[in-house]
Amino acid sequence: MLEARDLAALRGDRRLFSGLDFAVEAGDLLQVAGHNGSGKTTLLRMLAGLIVPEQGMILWQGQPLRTQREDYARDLFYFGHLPGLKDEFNGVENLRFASELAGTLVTAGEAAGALARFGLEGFEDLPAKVLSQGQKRRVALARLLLSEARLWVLDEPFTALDVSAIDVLRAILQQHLVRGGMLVMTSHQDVAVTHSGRVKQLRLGR
Amino acid sequence: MLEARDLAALRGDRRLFSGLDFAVEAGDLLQVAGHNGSGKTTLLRMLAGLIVPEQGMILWQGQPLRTQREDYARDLFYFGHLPGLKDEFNGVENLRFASELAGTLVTAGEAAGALARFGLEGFEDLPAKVLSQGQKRRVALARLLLSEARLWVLDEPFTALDVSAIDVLRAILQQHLVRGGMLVMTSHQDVAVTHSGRVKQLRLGR
Amino acid sequence: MKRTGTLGAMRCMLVRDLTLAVRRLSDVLTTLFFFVIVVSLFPLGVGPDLDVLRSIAPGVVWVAALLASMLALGRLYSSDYNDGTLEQLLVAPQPLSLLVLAKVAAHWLISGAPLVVLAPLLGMLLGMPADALQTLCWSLLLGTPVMSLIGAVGAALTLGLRGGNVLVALLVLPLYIPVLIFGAGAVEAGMSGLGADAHLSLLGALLLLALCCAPWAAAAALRISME
Amino acid sequence: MKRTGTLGAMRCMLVRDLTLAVRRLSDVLTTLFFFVIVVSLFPLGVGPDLDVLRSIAPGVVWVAALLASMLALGRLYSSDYNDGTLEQLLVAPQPLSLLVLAKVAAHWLISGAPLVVLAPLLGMLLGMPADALQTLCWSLLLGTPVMSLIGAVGAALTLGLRGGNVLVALLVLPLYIPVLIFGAGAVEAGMSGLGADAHLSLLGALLLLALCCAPWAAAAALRISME
Amino acid sequence: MSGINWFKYASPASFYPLAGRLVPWCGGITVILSLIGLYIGFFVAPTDFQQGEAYRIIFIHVPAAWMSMCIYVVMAGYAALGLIFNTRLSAMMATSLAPTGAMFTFLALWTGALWGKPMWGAWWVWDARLTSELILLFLYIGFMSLQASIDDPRRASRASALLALVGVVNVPIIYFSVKWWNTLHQGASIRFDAAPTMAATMLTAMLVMTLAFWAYTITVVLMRVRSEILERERHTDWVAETLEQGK
Ligand code: HEM
Ligand SMILES: Nc1ncnc2c1ncn2[C@@H]1O[C@H](COP(=O)(O)OP(=O)(O)OP(=O)(O)O)[C@@H](O)[C@H]1O
Ligand SMILES: Nc1ncnc2c1ncn2[C@@H]1O[C@H](COP(=O)(O)OP(=O)(O)OP(=O)(O)O)[C@@H](O)[C@H]1O
Ligand SMILES: [Mg+2]
Ligand SMILES: [Mg+2]
Repeated sequence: MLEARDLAALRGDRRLFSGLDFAVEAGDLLQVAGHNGSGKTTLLRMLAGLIVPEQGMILWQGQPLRTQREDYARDLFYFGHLPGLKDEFNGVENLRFASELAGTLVTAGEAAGALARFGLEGFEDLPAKVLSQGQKRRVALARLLLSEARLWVLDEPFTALDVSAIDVLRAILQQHLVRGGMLVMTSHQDVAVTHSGRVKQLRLGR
Repeated sequence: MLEARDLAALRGDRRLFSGLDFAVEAGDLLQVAGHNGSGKTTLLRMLAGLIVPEQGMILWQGQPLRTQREDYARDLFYFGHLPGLKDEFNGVENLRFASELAGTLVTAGEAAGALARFGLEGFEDLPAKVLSQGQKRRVALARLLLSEARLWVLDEPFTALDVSAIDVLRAILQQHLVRGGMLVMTSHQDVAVTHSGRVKQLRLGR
Repeated sequence: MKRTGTLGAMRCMLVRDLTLAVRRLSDVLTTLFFFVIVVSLFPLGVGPDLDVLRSIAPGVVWVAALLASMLALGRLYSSDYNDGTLEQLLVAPQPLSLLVLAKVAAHWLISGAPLVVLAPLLGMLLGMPADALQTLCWSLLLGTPVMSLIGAVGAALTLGLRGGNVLVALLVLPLYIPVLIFGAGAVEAGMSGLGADAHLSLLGALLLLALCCAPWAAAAALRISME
Repeated sequence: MKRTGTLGAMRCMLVRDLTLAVRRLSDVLTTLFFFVIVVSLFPLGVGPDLDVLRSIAPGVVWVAALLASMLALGRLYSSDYNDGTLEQLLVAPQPLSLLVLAKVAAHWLISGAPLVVLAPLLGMLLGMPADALQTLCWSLLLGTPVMSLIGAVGAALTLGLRGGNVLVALLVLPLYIPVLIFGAGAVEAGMSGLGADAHLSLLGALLLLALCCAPWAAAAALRISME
Repeated sequence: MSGINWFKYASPASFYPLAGRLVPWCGGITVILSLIGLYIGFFVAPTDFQQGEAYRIIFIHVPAAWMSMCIYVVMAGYAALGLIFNTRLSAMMATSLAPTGAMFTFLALWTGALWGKPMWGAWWVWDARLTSELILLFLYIGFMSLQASIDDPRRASRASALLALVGVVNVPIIYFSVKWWNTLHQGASIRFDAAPTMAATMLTAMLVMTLAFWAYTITVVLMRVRSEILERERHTDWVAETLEQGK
């Protein structure tokens, strides 16, 4: 279970949010909403442990993050604004190296399967450099299929995806929730990820 | 009038599109659609004169682009994936320098007005570095309000914008079309820019 | 809203780059410090014998200036490239070569001119006589703009390539060598009693040549690199 | 799907970076050429007198190696930073310092080891005697990894800052100076008949120290820079 | 218009078979000329009264040095053509010339170094000519590495073409370096404004070797340009057909 207690973020002179309390349990989706600049990305990076909160604390399974950084990292999948692909590697290589560094060994077949699921058959051998914006994000998102993390933290995962890719991603997210995973995400696009009713809304900003 | 004749793009071994013919007249909106990697960005960069077409030609007022690069540039506003902001400058400075380099002198008041229209009052003095993704794009898009170009070429302008910013942008695009401007754009988000019926659809890819 | 012409745009470019440099003052200072540090590495590597040092001083100062101005090249376009401003410059209604010229001028004022000012001090520390210091200044005053101009072409060619900053060294250094030879040669000729004028006027000729060709070549290179 | 441990991740990091280097072979070569070019600039600046050249040779080769390995630092994290991989490394379940160690090892193999191999050739061109060449090799073999390790801290601190590559020079060069002094000193001591052993063992001690502290400091610096 | 249509051969599709037919001829000429040249150089030309037998290295060194500069100029010429008229073939020619040019530059440096040891007592001296020749090698290497580090072949050839053009300024510097600085290296003995100062047989051998090197260059470049054409035009119909027929 992921819990935030009295969380606050201060950027420059601006108090982005404060006194934030929430809990995400197995099977929960926490949808962080808010206008541009309301602090969504800041919150998600805090949850990933990349920013130390100004005030308040974040607990994972009841323990504060900083006491268990590596265990927490094993349970976490964070996806930020940047896809994290190497221009020189093709899709399969990118997936395999990224997964292995994140702690999971993946075979070439599994990686190719994940790419295929995202509609990238035939593009496996192209270096990421030549892929279009949307194709790059597809490759990066294919890591979701190879991840065993329980908590997914996704910052605007639907950006730059076309309609068919959005459908695929939604199905994957649904499946993760059904299996009892947790999901924290932001999106300006109105995509209904799940109808299970276990959706929590968090509104930042005025 | 912008015309394309028998346009083709080849990337690596892949023929993205070929035999493309279209014309955009005053008041027209050309909406370029297609799945990820179908060549939309490539086409738009060609129209902006950044890529030389493999085959075919692009005409502006009946003349090929390369014979009138500077006149065409005066009529063109191109907005790509990158916002083109300097991290060190604040919004007003960014707008003023960018506009002046593009050939229009803009006062600080005009720039601040454009930012306000995009809901950035109070953020004028922040350097672009500290703005959120969406706020950066708002600053960059505010240049549209200061542009006298007749042809706007916009690559996914709605990306990363929240609902209110999308409304503002849509209104600006509508106004441009009503005034007799031309607009070429791509978007994966389903935003109805205009209902005037002068919308042309161009589908790339299978 | 008023239209601006080419001159206005060039002025704007210059003002913009200088303003940016003021905001990022550490950039300007770091080129200078690099220059100072490289020169002061030599006594450490070579040993403190002042006669040896004096005899190699013109070469060392010139090589250090060359390396410093080459390192500074990395900053010429990279920020404009990464944030998309360069793309906007390419679609701007002004001749790109003139915009590039304004950019190079700003770059030289930021990273070349300070070297010229600081060089005599370093020369003095290495034991160069007073009139040689003056020649050193003149040679750098003519030489550093040439290096900025040549560098503008090299940096444009390697834009956006991985390992660009090392590749640019490879491309640009061979072309810097004549500048180095004439520049260090001028100082040495001055020190050994022969006149430095011949060398200096050759440097001047190089400057004129570079002024005529480099902006144009750099603009062409930018268009190629951005395709 | 199988879990991997820390050693596996380190191996993966090493393999990944070496594979990348092979794909971008020109990167590797350009560091080398830079080294060669800097060394060959000196005779041009200083003049062709072989006696002078021989006496400054150890210093010149060492300074050139130092500059080359400093320039290569720019590539240590920059591509990982720009494409978001670094962020992923920070949220990876392995100790960051060990991943950094693997990264530095790969970086040294790519950009440091070739210098060691090429240095004797350049030393020969500058007229160094054969046994001095051997000392030169040894000193570089101990010294270049130290420079890579120290550089990893400097590069991490300046990550994402504008003008980072000049700033890193400023941070890192002062720390390189002991390495330069002992390294060039070893060769000079060897050439002048005194033993080079004392200098070399000091270099070895520096290497051990850097191995213990640098990865940890670099990891901490990365966390700060990415906040 | 009558006669041969030269522009026809500027298209890769028609140049490819032409080059194929030329290769064996040029190869043959290379072998014959080098045999003749080496024979004259090593058996007919007299022993030098000053330098003994070592001087015979001149028959490789001088032609190689000439070639290194000529090829650069030719390469820059092709590069300019490709850049201005956007002809694909010229760009490919420039690309194919570079490695050979670099090879000759290296050969000139290497034979020069071999020769320098007995003559000057050192493998290498930092004189202007030697240094500028070294710079020429760097220019070639820069040209090739720039091309190698850009993936898109069109952008690669245009970028490196521009570099080649900028680098042309170095060639006169090499050529005149002996005049401008007084150096160890020998001045030009064959000049357009004065009669040659060396023995007629030596001159013949050198000229024959130069021709042989030219023939070699043409052979290798044609071979290289053929594979370059196949690689860059692989998506076109005619390449597919050619490959079918070749099978
Ligand atoms: C690495 C060392 C050397 C390099 C890079 C080099 C380079 C060159 C170059 C570029 C040329 C052609 C210049 C022209 O046609 O004017 C040349 C010609 C020549 N070189 Fe060298 N050289 C080297 C060493 C030597 C040595 C050691 C000797 C003998 C002492 C030598 C003797 C000559 C002669 C006789 C010519 C012909 C000059 C003429 O007749 O035009 N070179 N060399
Ligand atoms: N140094 C600073 N001074 C003032 N404000 C700052 C500073 N640094 C960041 N900010 C503010 O913090 C906010 C950053 O928010 P964040 O990136 O988390 O927004 P977001 O909700 O993800 O927005 P978007 O929807 O645009 O992605 C912005 O409003 C920005 O102006
Ligand atoms: N060198 C290359 N080899 C093969 N394919 C290439 C090469 N360069 C580009 N491509 C292909 O060209 C296409 C680029 O398309 P472009 O960026 O124009 O797509 P897009 O329609 O804008 O897509 P998106 O919706 O994702 O932004 C991609 O399919 C990419 O795979
Ligand atoms: Mg955000
Ligand atoms: Mg696109």
